Amino acid sequence: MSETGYVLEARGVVKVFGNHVALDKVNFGLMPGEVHALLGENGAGKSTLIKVLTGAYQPDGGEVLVESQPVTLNNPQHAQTYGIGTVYQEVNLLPNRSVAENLYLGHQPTRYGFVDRRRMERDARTVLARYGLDLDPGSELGTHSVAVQQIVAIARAVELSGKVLILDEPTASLDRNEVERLFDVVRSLKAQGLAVVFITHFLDQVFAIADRVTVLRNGRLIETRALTDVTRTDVVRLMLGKDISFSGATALEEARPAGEVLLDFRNYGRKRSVHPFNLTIHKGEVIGVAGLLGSGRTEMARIMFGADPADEGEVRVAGQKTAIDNPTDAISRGFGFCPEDRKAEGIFGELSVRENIVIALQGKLGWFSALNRDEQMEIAGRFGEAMDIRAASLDMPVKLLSGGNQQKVILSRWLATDPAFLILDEPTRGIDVGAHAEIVRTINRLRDEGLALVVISSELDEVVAYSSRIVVMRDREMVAELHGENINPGVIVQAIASNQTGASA
Amino acid sequence: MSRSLRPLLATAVIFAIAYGLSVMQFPGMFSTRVLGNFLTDNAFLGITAVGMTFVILSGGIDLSVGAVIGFTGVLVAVLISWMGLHPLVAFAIALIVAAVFGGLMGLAIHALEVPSFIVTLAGMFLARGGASVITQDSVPINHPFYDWISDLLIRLPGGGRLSFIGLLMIAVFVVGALVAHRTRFGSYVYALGGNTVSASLMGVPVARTTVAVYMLSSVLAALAGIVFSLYTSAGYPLAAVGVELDAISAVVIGGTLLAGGYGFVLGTFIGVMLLGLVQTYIIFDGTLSSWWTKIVIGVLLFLFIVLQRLIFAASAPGEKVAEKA
Amino acid sequence: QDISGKVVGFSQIGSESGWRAAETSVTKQQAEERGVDLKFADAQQKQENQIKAIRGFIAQGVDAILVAPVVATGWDDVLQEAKEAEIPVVLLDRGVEAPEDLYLTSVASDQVKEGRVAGQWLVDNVGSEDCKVVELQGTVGSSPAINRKKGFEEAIAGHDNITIARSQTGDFTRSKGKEVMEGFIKAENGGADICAVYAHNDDMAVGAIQAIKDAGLKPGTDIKVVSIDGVPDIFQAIAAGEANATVELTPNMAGPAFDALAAYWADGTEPEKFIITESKLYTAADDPEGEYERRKGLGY
Amino acid sequence: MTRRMLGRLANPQLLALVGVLLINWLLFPSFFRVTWQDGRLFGSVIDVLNRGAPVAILSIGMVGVIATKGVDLSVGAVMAVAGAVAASLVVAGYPAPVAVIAALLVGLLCGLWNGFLVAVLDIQPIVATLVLMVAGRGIAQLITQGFIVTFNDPLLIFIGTGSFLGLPMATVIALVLLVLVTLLVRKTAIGLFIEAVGVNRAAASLAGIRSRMLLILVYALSGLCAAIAGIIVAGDIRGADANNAGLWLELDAILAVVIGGTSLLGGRFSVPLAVVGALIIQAMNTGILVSGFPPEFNLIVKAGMIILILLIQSPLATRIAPRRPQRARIGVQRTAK
Ligand SMILES: Nc1ncnc2c1ncn2[C@@H]1O[C@H](COP(=O)(O)OP(=O)(O)OP(=O)(O)O)[C@@H](O)[C@H]1O
Ligand SMILES: Nc1ncnc2c1ncn2[C@@H]1O[C@H](COP(=O)(O)OP(=O)(O)OP(=O)(O)O)[C@@H](O)[C@H]1O
Ligand SMILES: [Mg+2]
Ligand SMILES: [Mg+2]
Repeated sequence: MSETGYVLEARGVVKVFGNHVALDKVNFGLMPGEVHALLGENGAGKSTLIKVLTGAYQPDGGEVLVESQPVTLNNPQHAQTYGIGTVYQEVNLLPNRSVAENLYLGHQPTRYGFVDRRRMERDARTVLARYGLDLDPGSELGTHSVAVQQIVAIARAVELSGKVLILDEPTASLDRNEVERLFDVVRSLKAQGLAVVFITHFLDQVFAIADRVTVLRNGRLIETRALTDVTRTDVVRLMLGKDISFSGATALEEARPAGEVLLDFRNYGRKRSVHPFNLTIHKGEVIGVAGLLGSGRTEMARIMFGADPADEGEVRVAGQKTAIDNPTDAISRGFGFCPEDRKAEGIFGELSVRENIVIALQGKLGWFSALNRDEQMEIAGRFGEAMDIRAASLDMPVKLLSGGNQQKVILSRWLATDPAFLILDEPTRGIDVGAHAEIVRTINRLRDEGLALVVISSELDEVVAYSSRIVVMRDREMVAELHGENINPGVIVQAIASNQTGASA
Repeated sequence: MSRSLRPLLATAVIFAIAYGLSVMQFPGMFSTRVLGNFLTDNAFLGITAVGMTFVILSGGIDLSVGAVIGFTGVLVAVLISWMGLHPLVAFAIALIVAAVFGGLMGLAIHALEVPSFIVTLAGMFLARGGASVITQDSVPINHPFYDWISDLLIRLPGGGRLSFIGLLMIAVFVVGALVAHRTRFGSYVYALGGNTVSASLMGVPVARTTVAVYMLSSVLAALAGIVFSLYTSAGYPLAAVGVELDAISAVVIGGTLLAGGYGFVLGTFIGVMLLGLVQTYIIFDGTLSSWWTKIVIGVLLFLFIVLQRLIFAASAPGEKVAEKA
Repeated sequence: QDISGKVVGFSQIGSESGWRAAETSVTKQQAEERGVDLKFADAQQKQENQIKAIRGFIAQGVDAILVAPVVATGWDDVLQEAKEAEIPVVLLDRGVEAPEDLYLTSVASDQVKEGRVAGQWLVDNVGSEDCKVVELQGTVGSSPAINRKKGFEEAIAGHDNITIARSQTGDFTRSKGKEVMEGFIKAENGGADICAVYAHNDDMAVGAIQAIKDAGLKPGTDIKVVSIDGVPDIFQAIAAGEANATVELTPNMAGPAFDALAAYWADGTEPEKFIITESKLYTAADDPEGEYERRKGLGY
Repeated sequence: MTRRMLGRLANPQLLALVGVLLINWLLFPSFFRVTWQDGRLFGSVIDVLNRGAPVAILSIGMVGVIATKGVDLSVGAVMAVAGAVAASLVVAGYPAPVAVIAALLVGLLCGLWNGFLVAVLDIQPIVATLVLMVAGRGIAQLITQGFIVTFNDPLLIFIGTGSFLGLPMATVIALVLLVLVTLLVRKTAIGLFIEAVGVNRAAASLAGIRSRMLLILVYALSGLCAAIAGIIVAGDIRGADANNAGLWLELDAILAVVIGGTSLLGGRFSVPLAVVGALIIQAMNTGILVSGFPPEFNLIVKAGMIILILLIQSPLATRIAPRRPQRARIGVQRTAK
């Protein structure tokens, strides 16, 4: 051990992308046996910092030290040899390989030079059992849900890290139980003397598990503090550099007079996907959708939007019976849909921010009435500003934006189409408090403007804050519709939990 | 796993049925001679296809293999016939040259971030051009060692022969299958085909694996070139034109997903045999013009990809996999 | 002798040129006339396919095998197999480098001689004037390309007034022949410096004639055209005065082959090892219209 | 506006073309000599334009396909089929316009078939088009029964060898196609949609783009372009040569598109630059021809050229010698900063 006592340390680290300084002389130190929360707004540089610390990026200045010895980490594998294991922001595993192989890739036990598959699967089973997962380690990872994949990724990083475990937003796609399970694991690792870095936008979780917290803003280190010394408001203030009213504080929505009926789904469903459901949606109303992970919320949203066409029941739009067989149908009737998997289904990485914003509107206009460049610039500029998108230029590829800003781009895309009905699937996942509040505000504003919205969210506080009504999904079936004073976390949890049969992992 | 096993099974069943029907029409096709010929005649294609399987599993493609076969044949022939080297020395040199060649292609693909299609296309022009620069003529090889290897064969009852090169192909398939399915290197190859970014973040040595995969493909193509030179006792710069397409077809028919990440080496073997079967059938029939070979292989390809498509579509959760870059 | 009912396998190279197609149809005709059951396999210009075909024929137990080998080398093993199976093999239109006892006979033209005849025609027709020749080669590395080049060079050797100014491959095809000739014309002062074009086959010559016309020159007069094969279209060109000479390569290789086989089967007569077909020169003096009509039906 | 034009001209593709032409000129001093002869322009540069036209036409169709993350391996075979259809029909006595239209329809049909496999059956483009690449040439040979079907129809011959305003007909057709297709993709939203589908098809579908229709459209266009090229090539030699017409030209077309800066991974594309790519390839071929280089070096020179261009265009080179960050970006102008 060294004088500073840090197992892993960044000293004056600088990282520049083009002419954007993502990290500006950041110092960051990790003690053994601590859980260290890394906080900051979207684009603050959290992911970049850990990529530098784990060899995925090379710093443009400053140095990385392991146990006070300066080191050059060439790649993540090299970092692993120092006992540094990482789960990156997006689930980064191999859906085409078995669960066991995903756990041990690169370190598979061998016998006579060949992979000892039996032993590997046996070990995998033991490891997964610690996370409460009981599944066939020989099965293809891609056949399991995102949550399971996330846990496998965490298990893998834990297995490989002797000294440091870095988790970049590991809980974004986990439900409460799974988060609890994860925290148990983290606590036991901490007890074994591991240093854990934990990036999240959930302040609750920070206070539940972390010992110290480091806050980044615009690529600069703001402060590192022991959590015992700070309150929530302190942390938020550090992140934003100003005070804001937290979304949870918004008053409960009173029962408002519903507008006229916009949509009416009758026995709407899809075989092997979502049980037929009935739902009437009025103008100026937000319907919150609650449910456990994998309860079929996303699938319901996709059916409403025609991404997976319904095969039973009917839908009326403003009283007219119509068929919505594909997104084009839906969009032409004023629907919009922000999917939950931003990277895979939302953004066009190579295309510019401008094109990403205008594309749905252009899709609505059709092939032959093209918006010219100036019109595109105007539209993109208008919505970019309204949503406070932070981008060096509207012509830069959207893939270079941070996650939260990408989400705002997609929201802008739909707002540009002047929709009557918006479906938002986890719009605040992986988004910092500032942007979070902004999106909640936007939802409220849109509702007041007379839009109908369906918002899927795993954050109960949030759903409660803006919903006029809440529907609860369980096992791919709509099991409850809550009104008025029933809209509170307790009742929702009750509805989700009642008669809980075989909820998946 | 079972999902990717299904196309393999389908290929095997279709081969069995097709072979059965052919034998019903031409009983002569069920003989040790024809079976032996299957192995001998397709040896170089099979060996090439093993390398191609690795490349395709890793998510790439190698268009240069046919040209490498031609180049190796010429190189070996020139080294033996003109320079008077012993064939084994010539083989070693050829394999080393191919390894360097493939390694460079892999390096270019990795370092320049250029699609394999275009890099190996350049490699194809280079190897084919290099062969014609060395000689334009077919160079015969007359060496006792070659005669000795030609005589290394197991005669089967019924006039069939198990030749050295046929057995060599089987050996390559066995080793190939072991490497692909039972070693760390094999799992790296599948990892690359699954998702390069994930693989690299999971600590797969992407550069090294990419280089190794193309090296392997070129080395196996060179081995196929050596086999081809044993098969024809000569080196010819225009040998094996278009073999890359046959190899790709065999791999695809064998149930390997061209996008990478799914497939089996054994499937490729059946794919090679099925292509051989079509040709043999058309030869046995003897009235079908050559264009029917092309049309039939086209139709077969179509049937197999549609079949695979149906199988993969029937098990939906893999959908996202197909969408990946 | 009656050889009807015999089963004969024919491994053809492919259908890469008009001449090749004619050889295929003539062979089929000849087989039909004699009542032979011809098993036909087209190798698409690949030796490996030819070897497969021959092995397939052996496995079927045919009575004889005709093969038009795509290259000269690499036939020892498969011919040995045929010999062991006691199936006589006749080579068509190209020879092979293999021990002579492995095949019954070879029916072929003398490709070097074809080149020589073409070259000799040129030597006889330019007299002592300086003559720059451009050469359209066949596919790089193919034996007719190599031999026809060799023969032509032999014929003009010693005539210092005749030089080969440029030589490029036209891949035996019309379109490449035309493209290459266009290049030659530009490279040689708009064609004014070219005295003659020598094409390794008629298809390329036909392409070259079009290129010459496009350049505003008269093929056959401004630039002499001499080529090899004798396909119908070149006779038409000769008739029109656009080509000067062609060396015939008969597509009927199968006829002599069947005759040799018939004699062999009848009483075991060993035919001559090399049956050389005639390499006859045709010019405008040889009734080109008539030759065209005679060949038109052969399916060139 | 002019700055934009200038910026567009200073791209590596045009520089490469100029470089190749200069090398040709060094090796063959009268390379740029153009004369007027029999009512048409005549010279090596004109040859480049004329001989490059078929590949240019193929690449005009191919570039859209590649931008959608696809590839069309069948174009060479489709050329052969279209040529065979046109030739067989005129030989059978049908009027030439009928033959031409039939050939175009067949090409379109082939393209629709590819589009169907890719867009509806969701088959990877390489395998999907491999089917027709293999079977197509067989079908062409079936139509011609393996013979070179020659014809004397003036219209077909005019398409292949005629001239308009002094320029070879093939060049004129290529130019017209270039202008039409460029207008089609840039003056409508089709270009943006193609790029969107190429970058992320799932997202494109959710954004309301009819990606199926779009994919079918690009493959159909590619088939149509291949048919046009096939008719030109047949007209050029006054015959349909099923065995050789368009053989391996798909590789040249793909190469042209890649040289033109469109990535095989889909996304940003440029039709004009793909045509420039085709011209670069042809300029090399013609250069080898007129400079009297031995033919066995053709392939090596070609490989060398690809390697050079790849090196220049690669991200690595951009990192070592930072140029302007973007490669081929047409119709998208960055705000000056
Ligand atoms: N490869 C890159 N090229 C250019 N800019 C980049 C790159 N990676 C990140 N950036 C920029 O660097 C800044 C920091 O990004 P980073 O991903 O570290 O943010 P973050 O704090 O993890 O945000 P989030 O919470 O949204 O994940 C952002 O402005 C981002 O746009
Ligand atoms: N065709 C199918 N066959 C079997 N299982 C399926 C199929 N389609 C979806 N599933 C499963 O159905 C469940 C519902 O998924 P869905 O994504 O709709 O849930 P969700 O509530 O939106 O969860 P999340 O919060 O992860 O988005 C998942 O567990 C998914 O893996
Ligand atoms: Mg991040
Ligand atoms: Mg969901």
